[in-house]
Amino acid sequence: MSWTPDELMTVNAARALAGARTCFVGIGLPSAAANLARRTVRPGLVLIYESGTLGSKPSRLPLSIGDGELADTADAVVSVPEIFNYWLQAGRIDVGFLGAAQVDRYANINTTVIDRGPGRPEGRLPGAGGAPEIAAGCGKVLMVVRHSRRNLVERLDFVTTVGHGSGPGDRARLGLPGAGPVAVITDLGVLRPDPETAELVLTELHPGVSAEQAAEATGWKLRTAPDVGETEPPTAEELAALRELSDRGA
Amino acid sequence: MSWTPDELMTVNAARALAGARTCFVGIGLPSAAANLARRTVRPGLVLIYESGTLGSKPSRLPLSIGDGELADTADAVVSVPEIFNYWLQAGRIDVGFLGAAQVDRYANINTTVIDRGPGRPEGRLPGAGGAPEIAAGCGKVLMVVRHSRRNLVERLDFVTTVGHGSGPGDRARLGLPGAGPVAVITDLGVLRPDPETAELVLTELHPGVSAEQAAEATGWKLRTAPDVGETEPPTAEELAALRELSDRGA
Amino acid sequence: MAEILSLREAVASLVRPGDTVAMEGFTHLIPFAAAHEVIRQGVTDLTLVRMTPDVIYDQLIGMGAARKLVFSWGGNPGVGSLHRFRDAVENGWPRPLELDEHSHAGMANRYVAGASRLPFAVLRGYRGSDLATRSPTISTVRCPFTGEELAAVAAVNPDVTVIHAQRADRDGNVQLWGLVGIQKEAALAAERVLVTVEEIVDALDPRPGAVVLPSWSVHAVAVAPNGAHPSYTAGYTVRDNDFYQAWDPISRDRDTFLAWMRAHVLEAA
Amino acid sequence: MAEILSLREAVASLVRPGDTVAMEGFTHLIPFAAAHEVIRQGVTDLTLVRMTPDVIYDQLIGMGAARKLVFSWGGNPGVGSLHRFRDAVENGWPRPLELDEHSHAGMANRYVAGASRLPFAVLRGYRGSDLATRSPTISTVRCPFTGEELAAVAAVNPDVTVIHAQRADRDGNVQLWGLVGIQKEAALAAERVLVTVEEIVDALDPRPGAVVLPSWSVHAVAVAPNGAHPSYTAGYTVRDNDFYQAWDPISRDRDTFLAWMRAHVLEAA
Repeated sequence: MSWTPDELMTVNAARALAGARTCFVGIGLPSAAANLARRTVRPGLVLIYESGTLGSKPSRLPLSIGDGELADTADAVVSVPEIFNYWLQAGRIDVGFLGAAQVDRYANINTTVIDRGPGRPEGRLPGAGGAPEIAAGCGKVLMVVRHSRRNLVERLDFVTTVGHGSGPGDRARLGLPGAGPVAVITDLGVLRPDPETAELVLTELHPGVSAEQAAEATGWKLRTAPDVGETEPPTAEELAALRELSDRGA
Repeated sequence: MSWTPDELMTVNAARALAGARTCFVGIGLPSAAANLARRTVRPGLVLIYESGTLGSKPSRLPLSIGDGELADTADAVVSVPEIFNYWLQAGRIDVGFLGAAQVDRYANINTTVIDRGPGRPEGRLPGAGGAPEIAAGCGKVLMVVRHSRRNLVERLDFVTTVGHGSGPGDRARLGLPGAGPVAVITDLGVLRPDPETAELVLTELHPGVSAEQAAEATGWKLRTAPDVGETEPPTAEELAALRELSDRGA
Repeated sequence: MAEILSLREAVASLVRPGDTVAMEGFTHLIPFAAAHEVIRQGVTDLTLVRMTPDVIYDQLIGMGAARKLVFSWGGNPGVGSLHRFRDAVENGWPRPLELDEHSHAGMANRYVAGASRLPFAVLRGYRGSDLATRSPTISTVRCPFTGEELAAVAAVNPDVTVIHAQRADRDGNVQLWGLVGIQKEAALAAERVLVTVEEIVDALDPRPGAVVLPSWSVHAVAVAPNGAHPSYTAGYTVRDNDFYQAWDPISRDRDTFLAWMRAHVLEAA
Repeated sequence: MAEILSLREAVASLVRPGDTVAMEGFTHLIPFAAAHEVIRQGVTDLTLVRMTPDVIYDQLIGMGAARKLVFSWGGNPGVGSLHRFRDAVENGWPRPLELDEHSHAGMANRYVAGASRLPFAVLRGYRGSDLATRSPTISTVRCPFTGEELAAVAAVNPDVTVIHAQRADRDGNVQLWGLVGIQKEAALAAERVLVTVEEIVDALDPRPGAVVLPSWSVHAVAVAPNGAHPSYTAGYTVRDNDFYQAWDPISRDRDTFLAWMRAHVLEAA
């Protein structure tokens, strides 16, 4: 069965949730991955959306974080302040799953403004949403981003959300309780923070993708881990589940 | 129809709610008065209990502030933090209705400890409950207290709840937004703060009660307002409503 | 006590030029009908407050009703950019738009402080983020017990909050359910509260997950059937995801946008 | 994930000597059965936390299980004094009882801070009250935006919170309704959570006003039918007001109290 790089990215992102109990889900690619995980590697995964749902079990991919089915299928619906204060901030969520516009080598995120150069107005992005506190408060953070020099940049124009700051020890200094980003899952492979330097390095490549291709699509000089793995292609079951989800999507 | 001083106290307390829209109700005498008001002078009165009920309409007097009927008949049931933060603290309640163990001439309240004299342990009262913030945050405060030197004292052993502090201007200095106590309704009559001094003075007497009797039953040198009124005896309707309420009580 | 008014009367009596206005609803229950009435009445110079500006504020901003936006995420959910919002911020069209920008956690707590009539709220937030450097409503406070430094955000207290709900009774008590979002806090934080509802009923029978706003905490109730469209009202309507997708090409171009607003908002109702 | 255990197992595995324990329920849903099991297991040196100590803590205090009480109103609601509480405070019988005393608003916000894992909460409270002079968990904080000084209270984070609820499903998801009081905050503020329920059911069909605590926020669920008696469980039992009245004479005298506890608690179950 043939598959696209985007499909393998989503399948691979779902696999990263195999050990998780609870996941705070950003909309878009993270939501697709988290819903796929519930159909494949982690049927009991508890999905938490910032619109206030605990334990959503949608039968199709929601377009927004506030689709009715997220509430209708939830174990509990709470207010927005409660979801952020009692559940996220209190450190009850295992994994935060985020998308991003710009990511740097320490997995910091910019979703606020783009510097378009002298004399031109800043380009406007949507803003922070839940990301700064999701990245701060969850046990760990997964990110899913399409691999390009536009998305993976040498220098952020604005730090909306802190990943590993300027390197090792920065999260502790800032008082960020969670472990921070542990993987950036792309359509070419996976980047993970080097255990020593906290810099994102290439640790996994999709079948048929070379380290050079990944480096070429990265805005900083991407280092390669000593042992780069090859992503398992999607199984027939994974692919069928993903396509069924997407077909039912809005 | 004959009636007791306690009955007239409660009837008179209910009458004091004639102009109120919303009332934060303490348990005991205040609850009896507020429920009576709903049956006589103020059918639309919104009763708010600290257990989290907005708009309770009990058919009988509750024994506690958490009886099931308070919730079953309410317009809304909210959490205890919400009732204190969003409703009381936010200044949405017209009248706070309190009982008290010890009250001084500035309508400050002690419900914490009694000094029993040298060598003897402090006597223990129940504590503050909701009173400090009810007295601070409601538009105005009514109190209902049995008239005795034990209850109306020269000096409080402990200030649990501020009425008018040590006199005029004290509430503003302390940053207490409401007007504070406007009447202390007893089984002999009514004390109200003097507009100039904020000291509680005798403004109303039950039929057949003399100012001397009231003064005798007061722990400080009770002053009498220039024009002391006589409390209207309970009407047949008021008395019938009160007795029906009480008979149905626990 | 809430007065039951027509939407036109309600907007005319509660929403004034220069007001700070919050129209809330987290994807669900977004008060589009009321926003369109604000546009029709030509109310301007508004400071608009909303966690997720969404298409509703894209329309208000594009029509020049706003001078400032207080928000935490300004996109078309699941679709892409809000083009009118971007055009205002990037190019000042049709007028410049001042921003006060937060995270969701920060905005949610600003409403909580507002509803509680506290001047600020405390949270673990913004640590290391550049957001704190751009907003005068983000600061820090030190715990008097542990010495820990935490984020503080200023309360938000709109002049008017507008929300949509499923229904109200004849006394003006309001009931809403489903994703209740930040509706209660936004309403209780405001000086004046306008609620549009799908219908007026004789009695609000209890519903799972329902929030009730007593009549005495609301100023006006107006019937606006399907008043959240293209957002939705659980139990009454479903989200018009096609409209959200369709908004992208409509809103990309200034003239297309203006023509659409003329046909569907200004000349409607 | 919550384990479904017998009440004996649940108390044995979650409540330890010296723990800070909150047993909450604002008149409604007070976990008496669990408290009796704590007494039977002889757990001592507890710091007991509860807004309204009520008869449940009168019993624990009278049996010598507590060394400290954190509270805001200690009476027998609608009846009078808690005699065992008074005897412990006034006469040190059966052992001295240290107090940390608040107002309801203060205690409620201490739980909110605890549930939010913040070190403190801010409120307009205690102004002019002597309470602030007696408690190390009351202080002040200054608003960084307006300069206003407000009260601050320290978070309360019990080692264990025990609550009673209507029911749970077989996965340990808990559902409660009626006066929900401070139950959710008390549970979420704790390290460990024990919930007694009237029954275990196959599915928690939605109920008006219901709070659901997901299984993964609870540590043990134990079935205890009528487990709130003499308090009540809306939809299952009614408050035994006669018992509250009867408690007054039982608890006035040390020997009468001990005999009652022996007959009805120690030798029961």
